[in-house]
Amino acid sequence: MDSLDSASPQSPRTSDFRDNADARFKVIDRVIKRHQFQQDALIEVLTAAQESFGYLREDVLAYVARRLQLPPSWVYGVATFYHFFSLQPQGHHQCIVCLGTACYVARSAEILAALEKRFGMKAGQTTSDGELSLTTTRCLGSCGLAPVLVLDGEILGRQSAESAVTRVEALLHETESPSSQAVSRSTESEEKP
Amino acid sequence: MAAVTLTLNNELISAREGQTLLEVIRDHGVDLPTLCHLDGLSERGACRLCMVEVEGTSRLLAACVTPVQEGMNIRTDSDRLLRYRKMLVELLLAERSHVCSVCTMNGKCELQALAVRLGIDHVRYEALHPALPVDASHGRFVLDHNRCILCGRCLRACDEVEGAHTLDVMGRGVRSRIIVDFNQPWGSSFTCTGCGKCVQVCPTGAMVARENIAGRVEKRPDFLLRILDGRQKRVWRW
Amino acid sequence: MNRVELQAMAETERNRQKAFQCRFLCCVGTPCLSAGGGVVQEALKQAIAVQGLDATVEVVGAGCMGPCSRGPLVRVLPAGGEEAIYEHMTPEKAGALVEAFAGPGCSSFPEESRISSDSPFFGKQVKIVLSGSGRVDPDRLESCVAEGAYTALAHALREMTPEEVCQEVVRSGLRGRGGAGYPTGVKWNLMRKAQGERKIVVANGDEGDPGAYMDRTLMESDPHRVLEGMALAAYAVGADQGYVYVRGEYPLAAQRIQRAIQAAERQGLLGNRILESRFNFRVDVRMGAGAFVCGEETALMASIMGRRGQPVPRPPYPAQRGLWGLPTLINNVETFGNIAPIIQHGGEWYAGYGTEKSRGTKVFALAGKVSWTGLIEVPLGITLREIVFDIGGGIPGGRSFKAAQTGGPSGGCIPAAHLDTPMDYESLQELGSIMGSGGLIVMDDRSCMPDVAKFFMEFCMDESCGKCAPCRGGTVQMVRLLQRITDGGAAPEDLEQLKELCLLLKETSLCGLGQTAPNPVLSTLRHFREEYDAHIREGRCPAGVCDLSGNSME
Amino acid sequence: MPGVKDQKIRLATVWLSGCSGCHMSFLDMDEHLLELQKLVHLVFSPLADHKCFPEGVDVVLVEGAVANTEHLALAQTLRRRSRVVVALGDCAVTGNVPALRNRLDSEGLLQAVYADGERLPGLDPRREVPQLLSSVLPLHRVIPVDVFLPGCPPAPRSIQAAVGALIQGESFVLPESMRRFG
Repeated sequence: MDSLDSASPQSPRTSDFRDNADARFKVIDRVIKRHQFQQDALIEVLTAAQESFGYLREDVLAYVARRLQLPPSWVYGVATFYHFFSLQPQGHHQCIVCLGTACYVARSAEILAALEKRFGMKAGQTTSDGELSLTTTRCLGSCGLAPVLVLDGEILGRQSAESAVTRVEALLHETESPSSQAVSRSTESEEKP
Repeated sequence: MAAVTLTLNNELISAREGQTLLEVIRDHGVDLPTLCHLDGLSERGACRLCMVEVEGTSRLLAACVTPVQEGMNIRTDSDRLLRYRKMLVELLLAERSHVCSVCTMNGKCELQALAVRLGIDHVRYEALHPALPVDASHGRFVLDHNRCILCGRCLRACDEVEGAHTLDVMGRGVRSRIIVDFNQPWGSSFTCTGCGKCVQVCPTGAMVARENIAGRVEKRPDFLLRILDGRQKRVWRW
Repeated sequence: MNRVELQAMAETERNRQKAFQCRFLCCVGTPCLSAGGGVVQEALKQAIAVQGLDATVEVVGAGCMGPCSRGPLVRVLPAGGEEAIYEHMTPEKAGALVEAFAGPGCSSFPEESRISSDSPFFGKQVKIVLSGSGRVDPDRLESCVAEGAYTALAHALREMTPEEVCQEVVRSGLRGRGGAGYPTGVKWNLMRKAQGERKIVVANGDEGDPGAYMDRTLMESDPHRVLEGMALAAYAVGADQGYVYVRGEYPLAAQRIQRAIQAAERQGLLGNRILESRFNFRVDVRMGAGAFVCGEETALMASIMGRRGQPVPRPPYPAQRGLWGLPTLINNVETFGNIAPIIQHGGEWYAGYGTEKSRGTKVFALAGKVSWTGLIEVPLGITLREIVFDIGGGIPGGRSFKAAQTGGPSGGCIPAAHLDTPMDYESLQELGSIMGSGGLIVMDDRSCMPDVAKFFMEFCMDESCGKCAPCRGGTVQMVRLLQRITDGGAAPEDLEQLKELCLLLKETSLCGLGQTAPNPVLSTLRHFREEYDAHIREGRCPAGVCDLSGNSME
Repeated sequence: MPGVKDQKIRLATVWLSGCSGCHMSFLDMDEHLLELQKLVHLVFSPLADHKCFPEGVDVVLVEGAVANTEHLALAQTLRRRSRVVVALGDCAVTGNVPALRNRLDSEGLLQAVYADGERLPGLDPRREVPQLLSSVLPLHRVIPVDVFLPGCPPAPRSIQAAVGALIQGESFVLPESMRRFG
């Protein structure tokens, strides 16, 4: 958004993505083509865009909007309506606390509170070093394992506040040394126009 | 078009088939409050103020989106309806910072007028006071999110009448907000034609013209029908 | 493929299966996979390879077997022997299983970790929708066909007119399994008569109720059952296009359905000229992207069309003007799961299960504080007590039953006094709850009911689309009031205000989300009023959950 | 003349967080003040020098929102000691302009006004300013209110109508012609 504040009314960064040799835009193109340039495929296209970029950057939204010939506010409105779309970069590690009913009854709120306290963040935020994103979900359908925590896609059942903090700490510790992953990530974000 | 007969607040009336209840009710001079409805725009059915009782249905129906039917028996002024209308307006007033005393629309605002009409002298609900910005980046207009009731008139006018679709809603639930393009300052919009229709149709002080800020505001939401009829039917009523 | 070829495929597959001396069916549903089911399956395969048993023993990925909290589960089907399910499987236990098989005496499988087949968990269940789950390989069409997939469709296309299909569904008494319970046959008949250039059938798999995962399980375990039901519906109402709308949280379900569609299309069981008839029906998958409100049918349609998932006022109903203005039939995934058995065995057979007004069976996701949690299918009309104490095995840890929550955020809490209530649409409604999609969460005496009500209200607040004023503003105010109650800062008037808001939302909200959002509050107020009073008047949380010291004034 | 004195209505006016505009509007009743003066004793008011809120007040007009602990205590006291409480003007009724600070946190607010500001050097708000409530509240969120007189400020004739009725011991509903909001 910040880049937009100074944008002139005529601006539209059209040239930005024309020149963009980023192969990830081609992924978006492929999905758009598969859906025959149907505007109705917006959610599928945004999903594909988020998969390849990690989050929905402003220029990616603009690209999608132009390719589908949709107004910017329409695309932005859809992208912000659904939980799955993120307009902010996500952390290297993802921690999701399930707050579905079964997990809630099994006191998953305490797990969330413990994680928030330990890592000094609120649900929905990413730590300032970009290491950890903490989010919540309303039921993963793994109610038999309640309370459930998802760490980088792995579902961990029957957690407690202590075990959850320990698991996340261990995960962060693994990559504490400057890993190649972290390096590639930081260069990637510098690419942003 | 075929005529239908129905009962409105114990009075037998007739209407044309295909009309909405709201049209019929207003045709007969019965005062039914609305905020999201505006002649000339598609119906949104969102403010729920025009809900009426129809005999034989346990549910309340929003008059703006309910077609008339032969033999309907409608009530618009039951205690229950009055109570709900009041609550709905109170909820709107609690949702954002509607500080009338420092609003350019003070005295011209449809929300304020409605509160007065419904006899609201205070709001029973907790005021949420969300931290929302005022977008004064546009050369001619100001968008104050604190006074927005999300009726959606502006975006429908922009989409359906002007055809620009500069405006839309972002987010959802109580965090919904009107946006310009990619949620950017209005002044930096590259799709806005500056036509000002959104401002004209806004029922509150959420959208006002700059020149009105210090002075008196005069909005003319009825212009929509005039230009739509002009465009589609080549007739101009004024 | 035609009908004869379909039968041949089934026959070939059945013969292939019979050739094995033993078959290991590993649950590949999400709960078992997240408990380590994938590793177990690999371990089984490896052990079999090591023992050189590839030709005599088969390891198959199968769908859900029911008791999810005991996963990973493995079903053992020895040729001629008695089948058994093993719980809490590990690679070690898997190795031991194979060794037991390879050893002398062939089918002398260990007793350890074996779930007794006469366990009450299974005893009171009747599997119609889930008859194939846990038995077929969802990724192999042949496996599903061997268990009878597409025979009902083949029969209907050859022997029945669309009207007759609708009539059979009417006769079955099947009601929508998504929650509202509208008679499916009636809906189909309306849809059949609707005028439209084309018609569309949508399977609603946006199972958003927390604690409910019936639809996901069905899509993951027996996708062809859903597709066959959709095809029958399409034939009955005259549609040629279908969509399965899958909740974004269910990637595996979407993948399985997608693969199933491709497999069925390759064999001419979907697509053009199905089973060499003149009936065409294409199905596409649409994924949600995380919005509970998209379970509401008009919001779901908006979402399928790539827009913000905001409901629009009805009428027009989807059957009149739905997707792209075309008449659209929307049924829940589980509803479609019932169709093939109904056509195969007849509506009267189906109506033989359940009660007068609630026919057939219902799948429930049993979770919370019960010994056996998982997915169950029971005849409607079974009592809550039978579900919780017989099938569910009662409350663990010596605690006592306090309430069961049905219907998710739109439902309500049923207290112990009503444990003998039959589970049917009307009885649940009378108690201030709803059948809902089938989530059933059991709570023990450590749950605080105002806190539970607050939990559901927060859910509705987060999930409100923000379009209509009562839901957008009302849910927030209700959460604030409940927050005050659970914080100890509430006054008796706050309770009055809460009740008044409940009525407002119920009567004036635009869609089902807002209209039913007050249900958890209303039902807890009705059955657990004393807990609210304890919070407000005595500053005390009977369940010991709420911290009432933080008076909200400062 | 002690007998006469006893028959007079005990009226109080209170000024919480507001601009005093409502009191000005009260004074704008002009000659009606003289009539009022015959009927009431003004037992507590920013217009007079009273130190503490007295017992046995018949009608109290409260201007302003509840912004700090001192307001809160005074509101609770006046409720206990008064028969009829009137929320006078928008600040008392809705929070109005004082409530605009609710989106900010009170610590930052004190810092901005008393530490970063230039005019009041050396003033320690934590010692010399009553503790701010986390949010500014309308009067009815703190104590039960009997009559609401919205307006910024309410018109003198509305105040006159309300006070006139209330000191007669009548209940009061603002006539439709005088209704307003904000």
